[in-house]
Amino acid sequence: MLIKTVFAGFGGQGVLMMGYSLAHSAMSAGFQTTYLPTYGAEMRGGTAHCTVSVGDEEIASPIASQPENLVAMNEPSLEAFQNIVAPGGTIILNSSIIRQKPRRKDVTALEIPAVEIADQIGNTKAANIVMMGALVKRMAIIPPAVFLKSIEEIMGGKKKSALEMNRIAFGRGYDYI
Amino acid sequence: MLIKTVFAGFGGQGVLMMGYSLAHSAMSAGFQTTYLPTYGAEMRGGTAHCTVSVGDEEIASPIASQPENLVAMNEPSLEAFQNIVAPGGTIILNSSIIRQKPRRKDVTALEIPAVEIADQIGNTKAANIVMMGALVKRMAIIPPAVFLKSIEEIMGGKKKSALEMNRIAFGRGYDYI
Amino acid sequence: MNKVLIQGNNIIAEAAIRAGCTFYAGYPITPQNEIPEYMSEHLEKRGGIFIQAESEVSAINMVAGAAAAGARAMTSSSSPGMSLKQEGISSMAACEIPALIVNVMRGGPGLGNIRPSQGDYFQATRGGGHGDYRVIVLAPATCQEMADLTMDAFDLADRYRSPVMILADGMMGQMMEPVVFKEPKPRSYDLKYAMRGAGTGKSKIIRGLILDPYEMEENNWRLIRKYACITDNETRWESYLTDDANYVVVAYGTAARVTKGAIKRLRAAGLKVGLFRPISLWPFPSPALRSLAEKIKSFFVFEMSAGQMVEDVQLALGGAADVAFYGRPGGVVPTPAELADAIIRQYR
Amino acid sequence: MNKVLIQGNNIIAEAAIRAGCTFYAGYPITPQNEIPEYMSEHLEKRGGIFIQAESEVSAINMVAGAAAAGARAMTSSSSPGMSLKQEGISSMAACEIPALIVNVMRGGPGLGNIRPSQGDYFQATRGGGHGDYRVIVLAPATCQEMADLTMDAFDLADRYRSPVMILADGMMGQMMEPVVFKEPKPRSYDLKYAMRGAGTGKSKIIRGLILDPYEMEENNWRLIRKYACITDNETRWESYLTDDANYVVVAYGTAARVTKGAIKRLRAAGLKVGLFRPISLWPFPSPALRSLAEKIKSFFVFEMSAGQMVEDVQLALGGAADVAFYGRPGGVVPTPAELADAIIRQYR
Amino acid sequence: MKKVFSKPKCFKDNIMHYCPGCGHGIAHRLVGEVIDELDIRGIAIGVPPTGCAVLAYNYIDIDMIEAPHGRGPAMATAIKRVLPDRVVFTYQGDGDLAAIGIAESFHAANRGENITVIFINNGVYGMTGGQMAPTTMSNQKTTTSPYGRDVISAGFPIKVSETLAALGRTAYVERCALTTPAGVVKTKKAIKKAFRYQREGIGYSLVEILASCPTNWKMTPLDSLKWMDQVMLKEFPVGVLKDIGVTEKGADHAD
Amino acid sequence: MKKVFSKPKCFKDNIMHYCPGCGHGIAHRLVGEVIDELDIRGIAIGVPPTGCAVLAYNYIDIDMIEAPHGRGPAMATAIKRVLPDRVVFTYQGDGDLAAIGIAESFHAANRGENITVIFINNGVYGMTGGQMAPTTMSNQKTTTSPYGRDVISAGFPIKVSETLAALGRTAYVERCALTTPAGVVKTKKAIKKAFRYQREGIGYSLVEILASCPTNWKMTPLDSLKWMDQVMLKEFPVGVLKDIGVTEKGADHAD
Amino acid sequence: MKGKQGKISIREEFCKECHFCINVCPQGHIAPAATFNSRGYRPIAINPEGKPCTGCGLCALICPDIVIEVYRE
Amino acid sequence: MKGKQGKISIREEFCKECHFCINVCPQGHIAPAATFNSRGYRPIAINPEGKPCTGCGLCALICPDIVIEVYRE
Ligand SMILES: Cc1ncc(C[n+]2csc(CCOP(=O)(O)OP(=O)(O)O)c2C)c(N)n1
Ligand SMILES: Cc1ncc(C[n+]2csc(CCOP(=O)(O)OP(=O)(O)O)c2C)c(N)n1
Ligand code: SF4
Ligand code: SF4
Ligand code: SF4
Ligand code: SF4
Ligand code: SF4
Ligand code: SF4
Ligand SMILES: [Mg+2]
Ligand SMILES: [Mg+2]
Repeated sequence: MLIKTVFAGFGGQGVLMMGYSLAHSAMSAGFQTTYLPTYGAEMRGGTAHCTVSVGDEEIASPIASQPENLVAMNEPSLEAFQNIVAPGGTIILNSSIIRQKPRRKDVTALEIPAVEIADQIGNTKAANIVMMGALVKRMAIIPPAVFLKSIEEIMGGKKKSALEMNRIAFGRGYDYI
Repeated sequence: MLIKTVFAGFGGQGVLMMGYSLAHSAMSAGFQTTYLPTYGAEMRGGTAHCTVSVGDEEIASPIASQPENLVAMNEPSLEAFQNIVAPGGTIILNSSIIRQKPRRKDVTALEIPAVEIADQIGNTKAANIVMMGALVKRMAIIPPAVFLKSIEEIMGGKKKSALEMNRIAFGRGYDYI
Repeated sequence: MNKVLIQGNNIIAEAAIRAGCTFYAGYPITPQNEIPEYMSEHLEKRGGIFIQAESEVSAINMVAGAAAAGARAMTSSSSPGMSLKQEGISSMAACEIPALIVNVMRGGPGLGNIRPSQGDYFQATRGGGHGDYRVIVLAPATCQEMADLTMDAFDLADRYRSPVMILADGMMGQMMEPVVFKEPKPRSYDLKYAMRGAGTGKSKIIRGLILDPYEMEENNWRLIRKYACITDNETRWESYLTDDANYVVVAYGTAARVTKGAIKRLRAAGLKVGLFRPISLWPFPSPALRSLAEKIKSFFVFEMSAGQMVEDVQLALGGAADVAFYGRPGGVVPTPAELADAIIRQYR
Repeated sequence: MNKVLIQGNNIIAEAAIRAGCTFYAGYPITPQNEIPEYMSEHLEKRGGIFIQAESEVSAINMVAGAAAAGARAMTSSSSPGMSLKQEGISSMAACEIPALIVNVMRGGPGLGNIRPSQGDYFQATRGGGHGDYRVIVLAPATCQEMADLTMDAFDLADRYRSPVMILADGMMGQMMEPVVFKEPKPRSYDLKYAMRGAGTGKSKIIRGLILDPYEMEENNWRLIRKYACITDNETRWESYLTDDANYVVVAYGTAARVTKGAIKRLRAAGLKVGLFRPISLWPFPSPALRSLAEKIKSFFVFEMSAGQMVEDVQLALGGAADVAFYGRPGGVVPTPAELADAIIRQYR
Repeated sequence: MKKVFSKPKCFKDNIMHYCPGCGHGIAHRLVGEVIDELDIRGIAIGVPPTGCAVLAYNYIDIDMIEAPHGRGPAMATAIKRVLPDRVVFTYQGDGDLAAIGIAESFHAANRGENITVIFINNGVYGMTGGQMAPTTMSNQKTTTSPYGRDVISAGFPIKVSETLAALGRTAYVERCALTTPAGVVKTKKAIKKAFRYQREGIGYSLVEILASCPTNWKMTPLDSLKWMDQVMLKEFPVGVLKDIGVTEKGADHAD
Repeated sequence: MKKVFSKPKCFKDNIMHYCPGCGHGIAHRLVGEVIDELDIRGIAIGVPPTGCAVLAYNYIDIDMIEAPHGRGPAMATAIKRVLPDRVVFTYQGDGDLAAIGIAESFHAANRGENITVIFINNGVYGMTGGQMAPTTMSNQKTTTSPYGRDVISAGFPIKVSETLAALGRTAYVERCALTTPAGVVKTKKAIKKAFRYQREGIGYSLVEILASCPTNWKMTPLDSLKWMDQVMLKEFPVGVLKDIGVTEKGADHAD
Repeated sequence: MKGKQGKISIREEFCKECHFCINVCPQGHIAPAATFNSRGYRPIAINPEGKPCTGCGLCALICPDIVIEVYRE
Repeated sequence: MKGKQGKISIREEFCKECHFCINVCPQGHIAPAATFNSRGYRPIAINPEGKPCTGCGLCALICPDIVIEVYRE
């Protein structure tokens, strides 16, 4: 088993954090994993993206040639990556920002109004966690508890309220699909 | 035919000039020739030396492994080079400054009190030309006229008196042996 | 033995600190910035010295000074910055100053880009600097190796009083994999060459200047003998599925990772392909490769460059087997599928 | 056609001016100081620009700027200074800026000494700088060649829009031999790449930065194709007494001179030895050498280094003949007699 | 109504790659406006740096040649000497000019090369992710000074303009700031004067422009303008540091 | 009678390789005398330059490490940081310090490294044969300025000491000249103060020493002293350019 | 420019939401738009509650991305 | 140091004939020697016509080559 997921959006949407949390929880869940961010000038202004590979044996290339999943946070990202998604794969898109629909017909598209949902629970910034809820459910290999544990570890000293906020945001995303 | 001559002395004794004048006159006389000076830090304070090769066919290495002639202007130079002179070769030494005699017995040693001679004609600095007189005579392949012509060319715009001075100095050295 | 998920560049920095590195000087350049950034946050807290130098030229000479004073010292940079360090590296090799130099390669030549590349192999293994010298060059292919080889590098530097280079690339520097930091060897080397003030004893001189060419030649031969000894003792490589292979790919670092992916595909398609992965690029594991050539007659060199290591492969094989080459210069990391296709094209 | 007796370094400077070089920037270093000194005296008088740069790093970038502005430009240095120019050279290769770079090699590594040496062969031919690039490297063995190759170098630089290097050594730079300056080719190349202000037309951009790796790769392959074309068309060599030879010495520059002396001795002693002298070090005259191997089975490589060109010889011969090596690193120029002995020891 | 403000004629139509609120965008535009107003698009040659502005040629439509990090003044020196009647300028960041390139900057200024240096001081290494620059404020946190710039080990922020103004052959050195529309206007005047001096052969000119880098300062664009005003301008006071033009040839007819 | 003057204890017995009348010889001896008097032979670490003084270790019997041309201050920075209780100094020529090494010199001074720089200004590149240095006098003929230094293209002689004294964290900068016995005594005092300041942790010190290079000036040793007095000292006035020690900790008890 | 009449045109795609313009506009004539541009930024728009544009050009002067064109009588 | 008595000793081999010392000696106590040292320089010697050495040390201070040792009462 080897599942690759590309996360893409513009700087400030917490894209790299999404990828890291997936890789971390995959590690905790006992899988092999690699995480590869974009880096350097590209992050500036333009779009940021990262790739997480999760598998049960040694992972050769951390790069996503044909990712099973794409998590798209804005339109340029959907544009940039929808064509490389593996046939039968999944595109989870942030429908609050992305107005168009994916061109690909051979993939499942899950539209999550992440910003609205986050706004509802009073924290626009949590939109990325909402998306993670949907992704983790869809991937169905990482127990939600393990993921939330990872989030806690990653956020380290963050105060309870923030953690609670993530818990809720994750739940909303998880239950949305 | 290939004749190599090493000129050695301390900075300011006109050692490089001696070598250049020999190479230049050799060229004028229609021979193949190379000139290789010492360069860089060594010239400072310490001894300067140069090697001139004169031959009738392509000259491979401009370096003197076994020079036929050594022109030594001071004791350190004699020390440094007398051992490499070819058996049967010649050491022309500036006896005004060099008190010791060459250790080598298988070479001809010509002692020229160059400084005294130059002093006599009223120009200590001409000691090197005195030595050249002796050398050119000893080598016996470059016509004195050709050599003096080269000196003129080399010194270019120098005024007559200076050229005349060299003419005399050269003659003294030439006649000394 | 707890696993942590951290990034390649940070792994190098953390491993160095654990290995007793107490001095870091460097200058920012992508894709290795996380090394100086990590050092600036952690090194001084843990008793070391961090200096952001005004340039790579200054950084390499600071490292030379610190190492000459007896510290375990390191610098890091990426391709253009490495070019600026060449005089300093040549000088350190001449003065036999041990230190770690990390090059996280990017696309070149010139300013190029910041993508993963292997275009600096010649510079690293042939001495981009002037004169006859070599530095030990280690090429990690996993985050775990980033940790292990960094620690080993300091040990090798001390053992041979020589600069040692970790040659990674943007992907190795930026990616994360779970790693476990091993216990570093204690530093048990005689440092009597170190400049620490003469005290009441004889004064020490560290210098590369030897005006007399014959003395210089003697010293050079002494260094060459040292290099020969390194060549005899320090070659490292990995063989992967070579026993039953008809074809063997030779690749290092990131290219070797991609190759493993390609091999899975190829073997699935019934093509018996193996991998020979040099870990020490200098000394190059020529004997090991040469002995493989006793049964394997077709080697396929893959580099993320226009072809540099391929010369070492040819020199090692000396005509004993044929050598094909596939290169992707300029910052491109091909997919395992692309590589697999290239291999099939070559041998079908 | 009048002969003049001037020194190697001055010959390069004079030949460059005659070839239309109108810009020189350099920094003092022995044994090449006579080049900047000559330029400072003559270049401006003859309509050019001389700048003593604050460093070699600055000098190479000044040359890049001048050449990019359309001038025939050059710099010169010696080993340690050349190491500092590597980033600039890589950048010029990437930007395809034509210029002449002279390296009058001295003993290395490090500060070393100022004696003649050939220790920078790897740096010159393998790109001491980062990334996949090559520069044309020409190695003169006589003062006459210093003059001729300098003029040719500017022509080659323009033809291929590439930096071209003259690789000489302290002996070539310091010695004098009578030379005759040939008439230089007129400069008849399209300079539309030159930065001279856009006027009313399209603006020009000269850059090495190509952030997209696939674009960068395309550009690299384009450069590689250019290098291949250079390899096909610009190899130069001299064969000396190889027709009846049983053994052939491969040597360049000063080492080749010494070899001719040794060959005289050896032939006098009845040993049929010839010389193959690469004049272009990159591209290396592999085909010519290879074809020699059809009848000659023993090649003897002699370098004033610990062994660098010997790799190109082995790569060229690919096992077709055996290769012996004799090296004298660190600034030593052996005598023809010493070399002859070494050859006899090898083959008796 | 007539158009009173729009994109400079010498500008290409690309969206700039800079971050929201980045000072480079304004500085680029001002250079473009001055090139338009002096009508020198055809004779201007720019040397962009290795830094965030490396892609300046994607926006300003003039001849440009990229310089290796810090070496712009060396390149510009040569270009100007080869083409004395062109207007040659470097555009450099503070890391580029004051760290790796200080030697080239110092010596080009000391030689009094008749070039113009547009010096964008944002107090950090922008392109590489906000590391400490020679111009970083005392105690300022950056990715390589996570506890704040320690002046005891890193020294005080370097005032390059003051250093270069003190050299014998520099002609015009002014420091400006892009914090307000007025500052923007002042900056444009300074750039215009610098280019004019170059054309008049008055000599080396440098315009230091304090500019925002919200991304690496980890501030909102608006907060970064506030911070510049409250902190950066205290350390780097704006104003003319040197101007030989006013006296010499009374050339200061800056409008 | 008792011996009142002889070779410093920390000196080796080699004849120095310098030319007749070379200022390096005196400067070396003074460094040696100060090392003796402060009794720091055991903790002194010297960084000789690439220049005529590259062989300083043949004369002064202390730990020394050669620096690549111009990089002494970078090396010294690291050595001092690793060994804070040692006395670390560079010994640099004007080409080494002001040309190729200006970046390292400028930044080490700006960081305020607690090191001492002995700066030998002889206005030329001595070792390489008398080429023009950044400090060469206006109109002075050298092997690379055969018609005299043209300030229009080469700029004015650089006053490094003034530039570095202006930086925030430099502690002590003085210029001296080896033209007379009195000047020699002053120079020794300056070196002694610089070393003492370093030991007291007062900070970065630089002693610029105007020194003769008869060989490359193409003068007799005696004429070169005259020339220094008549020409060089006019351009480079001797004196203390900065001294925070006198105020701070009242540390100026120079004898 | 009292009483002067002006107007601005906005190149939404160029806007990066830095709000420099909003901050300097003396008329409060500009405000964030409700929607995003394709690059994910909320560009500016004319502020319905704002006073009329005088064409003073301050917004354009401070705009880093040449988003605003200004017209004046 | 009026009237003081002193003397100097000379390490001939170290002397490079720069004459700095001769130039500064208030007593004219030193002068060029008649002969050369082995390195080709005429070292200094005591000047028979000179006044006696006072041991002031000026010569030693200015000597670049540590040729002179000075003794004083
Ligand atoms: C030789 C070299 N060293 C380092 C780098 C990496 N690098 C690129 S830009 C830059 C500094 C950018 O900072 P600055 O000059 O202040 O410009 P800004 O991005 O802040 O405008 C650095 C260190 C490089 N490209 N080349
Ligand atoms: C990288 C490099 N560039 C150039 C040189 C050649 N070089 C040696 S010493 C020197 C300058 C010497 O002048 P200075 O620093 O003034 O010292 P001085 O000899 O005058 O005391 C130069 C250019 C070198 N060794 N290394
Ligand atoms: S990083 Fe800073 S300087 Fe670079 S583009 Fe972004 S804001 Fe501007
Ligand atoms: S060249 Fe000048 S500096 Fe060098 S030793 Fe001679 S006199 Fe002294
Ligand atoms: S032109 Fe003036 S009034 Fe109109 S929007 Fe801009 S700032 Fe406001
Ligand atoms: S200033 Fe320009 S970029 Fe910023 S919000 Fe206003 S229009 Fe948009
Ligand atoms: S000590 Fe004084 S008096 Fe004696 S020789 Fe020296 S200078 Fe003259
Ligand atoms: S000063 Fe010293 S070297 Fe010079 S002449 Fe006198 S003794 Fe000799
Ligand atoms: Mg900056
Ligand atoms: Mg000097």
